[in-house]
Amino acid sequence: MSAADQTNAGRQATAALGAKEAATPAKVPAIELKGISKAFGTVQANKDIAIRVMPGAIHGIIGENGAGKSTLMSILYGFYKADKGEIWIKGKRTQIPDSQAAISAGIGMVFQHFKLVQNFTVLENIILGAEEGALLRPSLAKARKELKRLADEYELNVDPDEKIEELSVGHQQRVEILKALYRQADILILDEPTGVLTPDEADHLFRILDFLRKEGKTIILITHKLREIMEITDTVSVMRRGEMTATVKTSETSPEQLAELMVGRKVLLNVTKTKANPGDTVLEIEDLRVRDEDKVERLKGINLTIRAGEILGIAGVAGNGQSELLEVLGGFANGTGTIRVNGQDLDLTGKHSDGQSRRARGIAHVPEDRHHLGLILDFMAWENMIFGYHSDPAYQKNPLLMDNAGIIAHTASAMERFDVRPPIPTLPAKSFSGGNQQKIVLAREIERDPVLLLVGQPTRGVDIGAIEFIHKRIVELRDQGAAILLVSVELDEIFALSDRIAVMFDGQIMGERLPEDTNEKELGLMMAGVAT
Amino acid sequence: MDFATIIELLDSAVRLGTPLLLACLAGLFSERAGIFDIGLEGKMLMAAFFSAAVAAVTGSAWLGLLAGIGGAMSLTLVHGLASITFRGNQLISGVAVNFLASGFTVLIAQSWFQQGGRTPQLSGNARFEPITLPGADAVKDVPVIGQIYDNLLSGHTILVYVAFAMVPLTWWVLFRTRFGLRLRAVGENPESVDTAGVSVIRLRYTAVAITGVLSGLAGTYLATGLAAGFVKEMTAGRGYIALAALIFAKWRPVPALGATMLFGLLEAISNRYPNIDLGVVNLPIQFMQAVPYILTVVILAGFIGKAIPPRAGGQPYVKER
Amino acid sequence: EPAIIYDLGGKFDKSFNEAAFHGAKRWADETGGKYKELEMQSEAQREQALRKLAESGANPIVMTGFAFGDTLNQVAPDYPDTKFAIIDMVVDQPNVESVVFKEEQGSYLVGLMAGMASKTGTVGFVGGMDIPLIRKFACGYVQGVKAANPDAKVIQNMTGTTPAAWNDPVKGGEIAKAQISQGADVIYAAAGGTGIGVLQAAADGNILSIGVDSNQNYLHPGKVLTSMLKRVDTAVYNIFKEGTDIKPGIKVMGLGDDGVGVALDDNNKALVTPEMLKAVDQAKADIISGKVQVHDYMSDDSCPVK
Amino acid sequence: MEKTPKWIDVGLIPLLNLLIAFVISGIVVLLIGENPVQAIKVMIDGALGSPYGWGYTLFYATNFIFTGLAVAVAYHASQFNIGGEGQATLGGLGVALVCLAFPWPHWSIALLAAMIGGALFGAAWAAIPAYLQAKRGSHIVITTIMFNFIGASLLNYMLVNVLRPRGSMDPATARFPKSTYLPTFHDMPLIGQFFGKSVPANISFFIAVLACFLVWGLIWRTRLGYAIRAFGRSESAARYAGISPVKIVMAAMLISGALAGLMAINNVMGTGHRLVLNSVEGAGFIGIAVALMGRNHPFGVFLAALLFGFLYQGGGELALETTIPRELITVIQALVILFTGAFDNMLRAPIESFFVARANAKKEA
Ligand SMILES: Nc1ncnc2c1ncn2[C@@H]1O[C@H](COP(=O)(O)OP(=O)(O)OP(=O)(O)O)[C@@H](O)[C@H]1O
Ligand SMILES: Nc1ncnc2c1ncn2[C@@H]1O[C@H](COP(=O)(O)OP(=O)(O)OP(=O)(O)O)[C@@H](O)[C@H]1O
Ligand SMILES: [Mg+2]
Ligand SMILES: [Mg+2]
Repeated sequence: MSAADQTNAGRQATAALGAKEAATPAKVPAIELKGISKAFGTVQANKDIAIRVMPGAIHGIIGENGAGKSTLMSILYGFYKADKGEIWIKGKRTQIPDSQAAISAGIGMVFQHFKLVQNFTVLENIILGAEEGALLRPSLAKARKELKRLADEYELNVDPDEKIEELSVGHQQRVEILKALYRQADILILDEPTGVLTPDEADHLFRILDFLRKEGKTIILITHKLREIMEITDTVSVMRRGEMTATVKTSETSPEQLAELMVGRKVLLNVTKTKANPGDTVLEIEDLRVRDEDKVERLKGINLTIRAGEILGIAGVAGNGQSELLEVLGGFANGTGTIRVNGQDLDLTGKHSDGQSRRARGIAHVPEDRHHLGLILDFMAWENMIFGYHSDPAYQKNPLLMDNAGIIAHTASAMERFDVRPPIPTLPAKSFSGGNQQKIVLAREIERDPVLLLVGQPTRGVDIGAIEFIHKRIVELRDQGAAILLVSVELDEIFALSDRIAVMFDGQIMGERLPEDTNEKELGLMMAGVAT
Repeated sequence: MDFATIIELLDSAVRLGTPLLLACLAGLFSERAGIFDIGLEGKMLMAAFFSAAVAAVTGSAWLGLLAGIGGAMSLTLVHGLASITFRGNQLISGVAVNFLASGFTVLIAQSWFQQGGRTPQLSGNARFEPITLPGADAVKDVPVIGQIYDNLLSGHTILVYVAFAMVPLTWWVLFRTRFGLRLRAVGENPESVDTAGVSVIRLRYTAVAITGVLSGLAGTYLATGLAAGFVKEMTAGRGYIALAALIFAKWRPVPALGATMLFGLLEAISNRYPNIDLGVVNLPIQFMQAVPYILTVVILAGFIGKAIPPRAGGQPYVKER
Repeated sequence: EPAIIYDLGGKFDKSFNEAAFHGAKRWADETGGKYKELEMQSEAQREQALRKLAESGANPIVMTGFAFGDTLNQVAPDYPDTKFAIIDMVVDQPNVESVVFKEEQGSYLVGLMAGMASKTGTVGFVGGMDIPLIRKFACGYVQGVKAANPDAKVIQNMTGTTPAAWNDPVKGGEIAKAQISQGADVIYAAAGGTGIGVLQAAADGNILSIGVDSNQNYLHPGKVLTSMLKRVDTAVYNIFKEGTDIKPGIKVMGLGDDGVGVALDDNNKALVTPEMLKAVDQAKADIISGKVQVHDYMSDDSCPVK
Repeated sequence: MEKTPKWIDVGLIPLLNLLIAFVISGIVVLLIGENPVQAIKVMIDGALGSPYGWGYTLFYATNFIFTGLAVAVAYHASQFNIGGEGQATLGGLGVALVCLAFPWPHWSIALLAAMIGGALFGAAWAAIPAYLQAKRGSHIVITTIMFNFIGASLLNYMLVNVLRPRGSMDPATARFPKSTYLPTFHDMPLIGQFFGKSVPANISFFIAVLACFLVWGLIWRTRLGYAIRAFGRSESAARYAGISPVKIVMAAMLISGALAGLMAINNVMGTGHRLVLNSVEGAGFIGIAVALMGRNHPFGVFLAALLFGFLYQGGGELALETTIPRELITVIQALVILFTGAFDNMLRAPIESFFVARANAKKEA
């Protein structure tokens, strides 16, 4: 009896169970976790977590970045090993030392970062680890048939012979779901599945989830988006800093309550700012186009202007060209078209299209990803404080040597001003928490009085106190007359900060709105590419 | 150049290309599984020594073969421990393996045989003798075909035929079996294998074990087939040429055959014609010797089709930072 | 305490260096004396090795191989109280004895035998590193072959251009195989350790081979026609025996003083016909008497025959 | 985040790894039927027991400082330069060409010119792999390996066909003019009286020490060093900052190649006084071990180079005084690379988790 057969039997058993139990109120939880703890080095990712998930339900898990959601699910799926705790599946204490055990127990997982082999076909990815025998041919034939059935049943169409690298992100996700279904999973975990999807694709996904729920499958859905939680889940658990703060019925809660549970206090998303007082045009972008390494066009003719003393917010689902826009402006991607700053053209290719030249033109950049772009985690705070500006004459002792002592002193005072804790310039960047790391980047970029500030996801993974602080500094800079381009996937943040909002979809600007004249619904449609 | 000379050159190319082919396929299994292996040279050398030593003592080439595989395997274990279990730097481990073999073989050879790091000469059953294919004598005088059959195809040691058989076998295992699918997957994205419920560690150890067997065959052929005994540093860079061939073949088995035979032919030509006068230029022997390396650099530079290694190659599989 | 340094081929190359080792060993066995010995690992170590021995008080110090020439020329003046001897090279220093051999004479004799033993009329020569010294072997050999059979063809190959050419049996074997396929049925290997591969390939290919420096007939009994003896062993033995009394200057060893010769023993008894023996003895006498002049390649860097 | 104390990272762990390497080497010596205690005694005596021994130990150490620095500089830019061997080989060619080109009036002038020659040739040999890595993404480890072999062939050709004096049988250049001979320790004031005439350690040693200081300054005190380190730690962040990957890879590799090439002033110009085949004798590879041991810090490189200088000289004595072949040092060298490099996590992981556990416990308390 193969592993697949076993789970098949298991599936039928639980399906029957689920059907019977639907009538009786005293159900055995599909999943019960008790006292799960997990540390990565000194980071306590999960602390004594308990959770129960009922069969045939969609159970949501929310929490800020780094709250420990993915870690918890990876433990359930046998990808990580818990330091402590018990896992009970369908009322039975179950050891899950590896993913094989999880699969046997009927668990399937779609990871936040897909686990697909890029240069394999869909079919090969599906059968990997679930082959029928030592030879591939029968497995492939069987999988092809099964795939067709699943595709028809769940509207999950993908070409079985296409290579993964040729597929869109949405289709790759379908492959991941198919993988789980092919393995007869009756407990399906989805880790932030909609982060990479357009609202349309997300709707499709939810239809499928609904369908699976009706079939009696259990679904765990991790998301940041309260709207989705309210829309589809039956119950919801909230995590904060590695702990499970609450589990509630969705029908008995509200987004406000969830938000409060998530961050630990009342959320204040309104920034107090005066009306903008725009001056001369600072940034003009005309017909900007960018191709990536695979020659795919990622920006398809962008036109934008920003004036001094104005914040332009770019809304959009991640992956629609916002990153490329920041990269071209920041000088680390090549493009074609025209970009003018204060009337002067920027080079879009060649050796004057780098970060150094941009900084020389008064363009500062708080990048989207502070770990990979904005900071060198192994460098000390003072070394990070001059990152990108290290050739500035102010930091040189003489033509040969840098003025390290001077830089350390400068860093210490900047850390005070930006309330970086602890204010120790010789600590490596990786020893600071996310919010404090972001403040270091911000201090470096803002204190240079830029003509144009590029900001990407300024408060991603940052706690609420720091968010307020960061927002305040951005508005202050605007009031001093800088032009600011803000990219954020958080619509709340876009509404709170922007003086004008542009929506990006598929490498194009779908349209511009004033925040006071629009609402989330309209922007959502534009972000999906269905409205302009 | 007459036909007989061409046959003779090709024959020599087969002999000289065989250790490269075996080592190249050895490297293929390891690197396809995501473990870079610049230690092929060392594994071959170790196998060459142990096969020759045991064959010399026991008088049996087959026992020598076992010992050769064992010798290569011991270094494979070191490399596997370093790159799989301890998640160390695979390149550094490869360098260490090469030095280890280079020193260890001489040290042990001197201690066992007191012949300045050689083994005694092998003769008789202690060597793999050439095999005459059936009917080779009969067709010997048939023009062209007969000559090819008798001179080129027949008359090699068993290990040569094994090496050639390994090419389709490797292809089949890699692309037609479950093991091959998983092996390729673990070299591209180990997480995909792990989350599919398959042990990354076991797969990778299996892959490097196959590398051990094949590089063991390579070294054994060198010492007991091509030569008749071990002398120090007798691999003379062949492990690196095999590595070059692997890149040249873009990690695929059938092109690996082509690449290694090409490099074998280059060696055969430079043995026979130290200086090649092309009229315009006179290619010195040193140039001929450098050609495999130069070709590899050209391939690496991507001027003739780009060589893209397995995506997870060289990186230890680390789940938790 | 005398000392000896072997060249890169190593003490056990079954050939040149091994001959030197046998000389030293014979001296030790006979006198019960002790000596120091050193094997070179790389070109760059020569000077250290030499100085090391000189510093340690060894005297005399023998080195095998022309490659020591330049280094010795530098080092010898620094140790005026130490006596040095070098084989195969002339070093003009007041405390150095240089021993050279008339290899062309011995090679002539084995060439003569090869010419007579060959049935195909084609014989081969595999040299080690391509240097005048080895060409001297080749030239003597060709002269001998032609003396036996003026129509004979001699295929000549050198193994390489660096000292690695002395120690590459695989390559030696491949070259021999190529010569066999070209019709050679006797191959003379003057290539140090590389020659082992040549002799092996010849034995595998069922043809005859000729060894060099040491008596290599025993390597493949019945398959090695003979060996061109170059009495490095005698040279070393003599130097060790004379000790610090060795005479600086050049010492030439040829047929006349048994410095070179051909090896005859049980292993090749069946191969050497009485006619061959006669011809060899005759040629030997003629060379010693001066009736036959064997051309020395190194005298004018050219060979009159091909 | 708590971290393991620095002395553990750069002191204790490397020392423990070294200890393991030596213990295993001792076992190997036992296995071949020799006495390890005797062996280590011979090595210490031969390498450190006399000015003669020191003269050789420091001579070898000089080579290893240069190649160790070469590996370290490249490493800071996250480039694994395994081509030190080839670069040093070509450096030798550069030095030889300079020395032979001109009847230099004084060694000091010749030395300056030879340093330029060696550095230029070494850098040139690193330039192509560096360019291919930077521009075309060709894996630098493989290209530098290939360039080691190509370099060996090139030198072989030059020595056999071009530079060999007429009538000479050696594949070697002619003797350099006497005026290019560098002062050895014997020729120097103050220390000269301790060292014999035959000691090869020469003024290059002091240049190597100077190079340590310069590399330290370069890496931790200059803009270029800052950019190299930034690039080495995070390529993506370096691009964000406008640090050109091409420029950094080229700069780091050229400096690395130049350092490897500079080694030739010691082994070619300082002693030998002519260029022979394989004058590098594996020093390029030992540079890897030296940089690993020295944690890529010039001071660490200096100490590790001394250690390997000791091993080299001691190993040579071993071959002379005992029946243990010189290859023992190759084994020791391999084990050092293995344990300080590839097996580093073997000790580091448990030791670090011990400190993490302690830190967590402290936090709880
Ligand atoms: N493999 C790992 N090694 C070390 N630390 C990790 C690892 N994975 C997660 N962490 C840390 O554990 C904590 C929880 O991370 P986790 O990915 O579970 O958060 P999350 O709630 O899924 O966040 P997000 O919403 O950003 O996905 C974070 O501090 C993170 O840095
Ligand atoms: N992947 C990681 N590797 C190493 N250390 C990490 C990692 N992720 C987080 N840390 C460290 O763990 C600690 C907690 O990190 P985390 O990002 O969860 O902070 P936080 O409490 O959420 O703070 P903030 O709200 O400012 O983001 C910090 O010291 C951080 O530097
Ligand atoms: Mg997550
Ligand atoms: Mg955080």
